[in-house]
Amino acid sequence: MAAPKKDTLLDWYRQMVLIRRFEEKCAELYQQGKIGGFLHLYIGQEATGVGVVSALRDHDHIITAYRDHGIALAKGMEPRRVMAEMLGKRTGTSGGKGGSMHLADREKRFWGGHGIVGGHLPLAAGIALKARYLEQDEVVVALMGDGATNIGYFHESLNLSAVWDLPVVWLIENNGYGMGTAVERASGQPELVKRAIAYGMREGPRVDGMDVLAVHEAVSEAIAYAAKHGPVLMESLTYRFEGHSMGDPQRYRSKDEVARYAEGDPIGRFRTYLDGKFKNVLPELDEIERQVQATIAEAVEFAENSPEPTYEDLVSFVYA
Amino acid sequence: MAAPKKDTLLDWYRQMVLIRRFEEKCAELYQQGKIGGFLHLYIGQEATGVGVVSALRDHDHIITAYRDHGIALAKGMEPRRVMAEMLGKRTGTSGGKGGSMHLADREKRFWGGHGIVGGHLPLAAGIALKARYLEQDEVVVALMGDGATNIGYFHESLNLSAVWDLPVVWLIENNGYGMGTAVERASGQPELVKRAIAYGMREGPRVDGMDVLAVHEAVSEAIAYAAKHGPVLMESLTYRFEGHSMGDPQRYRSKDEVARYAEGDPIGRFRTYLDGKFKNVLPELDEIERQVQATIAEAVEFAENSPEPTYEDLVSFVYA
Amino acid sequence: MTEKIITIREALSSALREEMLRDERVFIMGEEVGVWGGTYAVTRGFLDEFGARRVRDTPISEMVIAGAAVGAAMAGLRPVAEIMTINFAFVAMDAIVNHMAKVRYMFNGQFTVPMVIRTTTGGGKQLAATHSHAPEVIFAHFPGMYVAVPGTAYDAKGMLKAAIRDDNPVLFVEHSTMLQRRSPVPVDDPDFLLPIGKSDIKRTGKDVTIVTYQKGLEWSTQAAEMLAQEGIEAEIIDLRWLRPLDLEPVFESVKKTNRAVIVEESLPMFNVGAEVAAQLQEQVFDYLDAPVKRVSAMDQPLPYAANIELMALPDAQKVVKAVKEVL
Amino acid sequence: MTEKIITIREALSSALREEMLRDERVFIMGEEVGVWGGTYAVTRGFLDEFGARRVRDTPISEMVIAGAAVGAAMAGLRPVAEIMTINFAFVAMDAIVNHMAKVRYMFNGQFTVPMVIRTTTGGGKQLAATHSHAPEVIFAHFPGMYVAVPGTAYDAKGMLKAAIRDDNPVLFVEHSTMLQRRSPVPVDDPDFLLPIGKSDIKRTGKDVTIVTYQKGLEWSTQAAEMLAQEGIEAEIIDLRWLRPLDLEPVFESVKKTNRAVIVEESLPMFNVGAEVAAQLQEQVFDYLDAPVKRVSAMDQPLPYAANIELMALPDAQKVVKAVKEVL
Ligand SMILES: Cc1ncc(C[n+]2csc(CCOP(=O)(O)OP(=O)(O)O)c2C)c(N)n1
Ligand SMILES: Cc1ncc(C[n+]2csc(CCOP(=O)(O)OP(=O)(O)O)c2C)c(N)n1
Ligand SMILES: [Mg+2]
Ligand SMILES: [Mg+2]
Repeated sequence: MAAPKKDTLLDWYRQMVLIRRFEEKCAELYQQGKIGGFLHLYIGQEATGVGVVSALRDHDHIITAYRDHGIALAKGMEPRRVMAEMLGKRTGTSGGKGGSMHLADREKRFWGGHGIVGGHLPLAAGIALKARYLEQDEVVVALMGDGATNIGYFHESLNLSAVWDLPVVWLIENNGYGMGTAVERASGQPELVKRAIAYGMREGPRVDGMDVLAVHEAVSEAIAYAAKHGPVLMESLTYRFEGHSMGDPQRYRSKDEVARYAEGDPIGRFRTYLDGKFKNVLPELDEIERQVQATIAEAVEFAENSPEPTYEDLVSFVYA
Repeated sequence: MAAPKKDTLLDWYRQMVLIRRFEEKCAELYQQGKIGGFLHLYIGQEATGVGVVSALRDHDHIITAYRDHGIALAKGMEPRRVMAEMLGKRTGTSGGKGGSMHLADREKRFWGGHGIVGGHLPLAAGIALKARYLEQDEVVVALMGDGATNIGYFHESLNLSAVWDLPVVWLIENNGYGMGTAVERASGQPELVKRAIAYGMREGPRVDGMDVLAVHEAVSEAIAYAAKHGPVLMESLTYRFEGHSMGDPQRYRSKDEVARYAEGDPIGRFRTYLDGKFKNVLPELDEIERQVQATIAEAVEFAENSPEPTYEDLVSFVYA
Repeated sequence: MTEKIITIREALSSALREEMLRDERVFIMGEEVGVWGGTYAVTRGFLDEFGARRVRDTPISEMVIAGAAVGAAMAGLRPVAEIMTINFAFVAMDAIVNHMAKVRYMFNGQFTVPMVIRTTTGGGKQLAATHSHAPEVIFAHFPGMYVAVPGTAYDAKGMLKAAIRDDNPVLFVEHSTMLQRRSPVPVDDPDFLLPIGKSDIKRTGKDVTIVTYQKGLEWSTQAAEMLAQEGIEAEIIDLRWLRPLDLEPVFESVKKTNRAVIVEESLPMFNVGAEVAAQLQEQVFDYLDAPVKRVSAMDQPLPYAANIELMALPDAQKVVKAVKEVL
Repeated sequence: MTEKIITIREALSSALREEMLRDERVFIMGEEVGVWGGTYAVTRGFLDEFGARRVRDTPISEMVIAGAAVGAAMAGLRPVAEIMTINFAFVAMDAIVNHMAKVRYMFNGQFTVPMVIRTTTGGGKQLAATHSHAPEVIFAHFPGMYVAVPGTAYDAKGMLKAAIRDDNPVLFVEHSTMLQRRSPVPVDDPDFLLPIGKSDIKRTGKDVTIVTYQKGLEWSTQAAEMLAQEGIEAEIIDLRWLRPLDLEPVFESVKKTNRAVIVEESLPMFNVGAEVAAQLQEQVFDYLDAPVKRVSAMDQPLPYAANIELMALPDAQKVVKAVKEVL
């Protein structure tokens, strides 16, 4: 694979920082009671989200679970409208009806944001079926957590994709835990990619999910494969630095463990990589930081000043 | 494994013939409208049923799907009461409430006969959990069809058994089709035992399901393993000679294919084996045939003369 | 318009066929829809006519049958997914009520879900407890989708075609024991459509209103004939859809007859009749001369044995008895 | 008998603990019940106290959580399985309504299924459409099991203990926004049990009967207080169980008040109120001075935004308004 250009790399850096700062702000707003419901942070997993989205070709599709801010922002959804959704405003990306777990952008081929564990996997198969049916060169990347691989939906969806030869990259974001349950306590087969064998499906790599370049490359390859030959199952090994959702007492892991992973912070690592690769890049990166902060400040202001949904919004779009 | 004694072998032969003749009679009674609902014949698969049941130790358990006559009879359920169940009589093994698909005998540790594809697999896990919980040396043998391996229940049940280390032998009776869908058209991985890998579970053999001795031996080993180490997934390669259920037009396979398999009829094969092994055994086998015919005639008479269930039967056992 | 007397099976089959011919995006997926020709032979010949791309056999995987249809519909196709019997729709319950019915609302209209799930319902076939439901009502509880329950060949055809053309998800419920029932159906009109969510007066009468659908229609019609012998004229209203539920004609009818009986195959608690009775007492309270009665199955699972299974189910006699109680 | 004011959470927790101490066969299984201590902290400390054999974390696999509990119960254990929220029970619908509730009947009483599925219900927490159901009614449709819907700490404790000791399967539904509600509960009686299937008069009054449960109890109580200010005395009947459904006290009450309003959090179509209203008009037709009114959520999925989510849900004002309509 040709090494990405500097501009591209800096843009990835920008996306990762955007996700991180955006979510730090969300956590704050949640504490203030301005964001409600469940809030699942992506902090620690940014390299996976940005690596995956950067690997998509124009016509490819992406779908994920409720831990969806990273994908939404990497996909280029406007931070101000995403923030408005977080705050339940009518300017939000789902008009305030979806909230944090249900971000989506039909135009950008980002199919959401879904809260029922595994429930979006059949949808991914269906979207891929559309591409097969119409003989379009499109691939669906379906992200899911490690915990999601134990639900019936996973089995039926992967098997159907194999039998029908659907262009899907099934990508497990393995962050070590489903809520408080470690992978080894939830899955008889802890090396999750091995489950590909159950479907006679290509077993993709277990990529280092804290390395945006590695993720980008591995997913690019998987997409190329899927477009030609059908489904792939791969894994991105990552870690979430925060609790499962806000208010998680985190009794299931030690502070030490979290600290150990924090040393491999994907943003820090990428910064070091860029610093080694490009002369005098740190001021540029700092400038990106500043721009991101401004974007977020603006997003919050926009969201806070946006109107709440109305009764008309409440009752719209139940039916077509 | 010590070779089974002649008496044992002749008893297996008797069971296989009993199942075959019993079902031929059922088909007749179905045509006469005396049996209703769905009737799924086991004809062709007798070596699997008898091989499996003969491998069970006294305290082991067995559970299966709706194609359950073979297991019921091999388990020693009274033919007359099974026949009464087929005819929907109050003397039936489920009082006429269950019918062909829902034979069971709690005392004999045969947990049914279940009609929802895959729905009995969690039950098997739960029964095995009881054994683990009470530290009892009991194994559950859970039979299922090849088609059943594609439903969510399969995935969740096998995975739980692996995570909790439950003493279950998961046994796929692979008869080549789920209704009209050939294994290769339904499963991304046609070598179904390979699915064990998805659960880090012991991959058992693919045994010749038309050979009662081979099935007996393989299941005996699997039970011994499961009792000590936890779950096993294995396959018995077999074939159903009749349609999926009565009235199946069988458009999905050729007469030739059926004829080819019929040459390997498990009863004929076993007869030949016995003939080679024991001098002058054929008259004994013929005598067994006669006894079986008498048993069935008596069973039908009993069933036909049994009373129908009453209103009191209708309303009993909804609650404890 | 020419009409021909055909069976419900033929009506369904021709509706599917016409819509597949009309719109390339319409396709069929489900267990045994292809090679087998459909468990109830509704799609017999379709694989040959339309090929494996548009007539797709699936593994035994109801969750993904329903869920993949949702995805395909969101992406622009118009799937007609088949769940062999409604007993197996419980396995797909989440895909149906939580995804099919919600994905549009939750994302503020970004997605449209033009799909149909066809399934068969009903007891009375000696299939025992797990295979003998008529639980349409629990699906109709949920907004975001429609629930169709046709009871004649005419309705089956016009309603299925309308369901396929509609941009909303429809659970289309066919009664497995009624597929051979015949009635006149227009045959030379490829655009024969019936409106979604309109009930229908199947028989007029002045003495009592019978509200029913599907198998209940059959029992009610037999009952009405028996009652007519005694000079009692029953009006029969066929709901045809449980969602949208169209009770206006029911209210109008009861204003005239002042008495109502609801007949359905479902269980007796929290059923369709409960909703109809509740709305009747709310909307036409002053017109009711007697309490609304409900006829349904007994409150228990169904057994295998034919004689007791029939005891547990409604029939024309039970309808007659209920009518006489309200007179 | 000493009473102490405790929360519903504490009531549930102590009920579970007492029953586990009493009977070795009682154990807990579900997602996050162990190491995490229960998503709603009901089983906090249980893993330490009872060990991993009796407090069993599961994978995210609701089908097998429910189904394995059925098998374990058939085999002689007394599982208390937890499905984190009732929204996830749709995935396990088949295991619940088709296996848990039927396995006894279908095999003519050979098997007994002494188990409880605990789950949490309710909207109003900004969790959006897929996570905001109160669909107990669709489970209560099915015979063969019981459905508990306690609304106070007292009831939660006595009902959960009774459910665990009963030999029938119980779907035990707790309201996730009411876990901090307090009321006096007996504390020194390890055999404090409440009867299965008995509703309870929570407030006496002569002017109108409010029939409700769980969250509706809260709205109704607030409404009753507001109405009392205006001299209107509402009687409140808490159903406590949707199956068995005990309407005798409701009939008695309406004979006195001649007016009824049903209040629930569920969707408005085919809901609990429909059944209650239908039975009321059937059983006490001549006592009703006005149509029975129903208060429920609006007929649509719930949104995330707090302001419009609240619009869609019932509240005390809506109850007051309905009461005034029937007066
Ligand atoms: C069917 C279902 N069961 C349970 C839940 C509750 N739940 C939400 S997230 C979660 C853990 C999922 O873990 P994983 O798939 O590893 O994703 P992660 O949160 O780590 O990104 C659980 C159990 C749910 N939303 N849906
Ligand atoms: C959940 C569910 N889906 C569909 C069916 C209908 N059905 C009954 S048997 C069967 C085929 C099962 O095939 P297999 O598991 O291979 O068993 P076999 O009949 O070959 O013994 C199907 C699809 C069902 N009973 N349950
Ligand atoms: Mg995870
Ligand atoms: Mg098979």
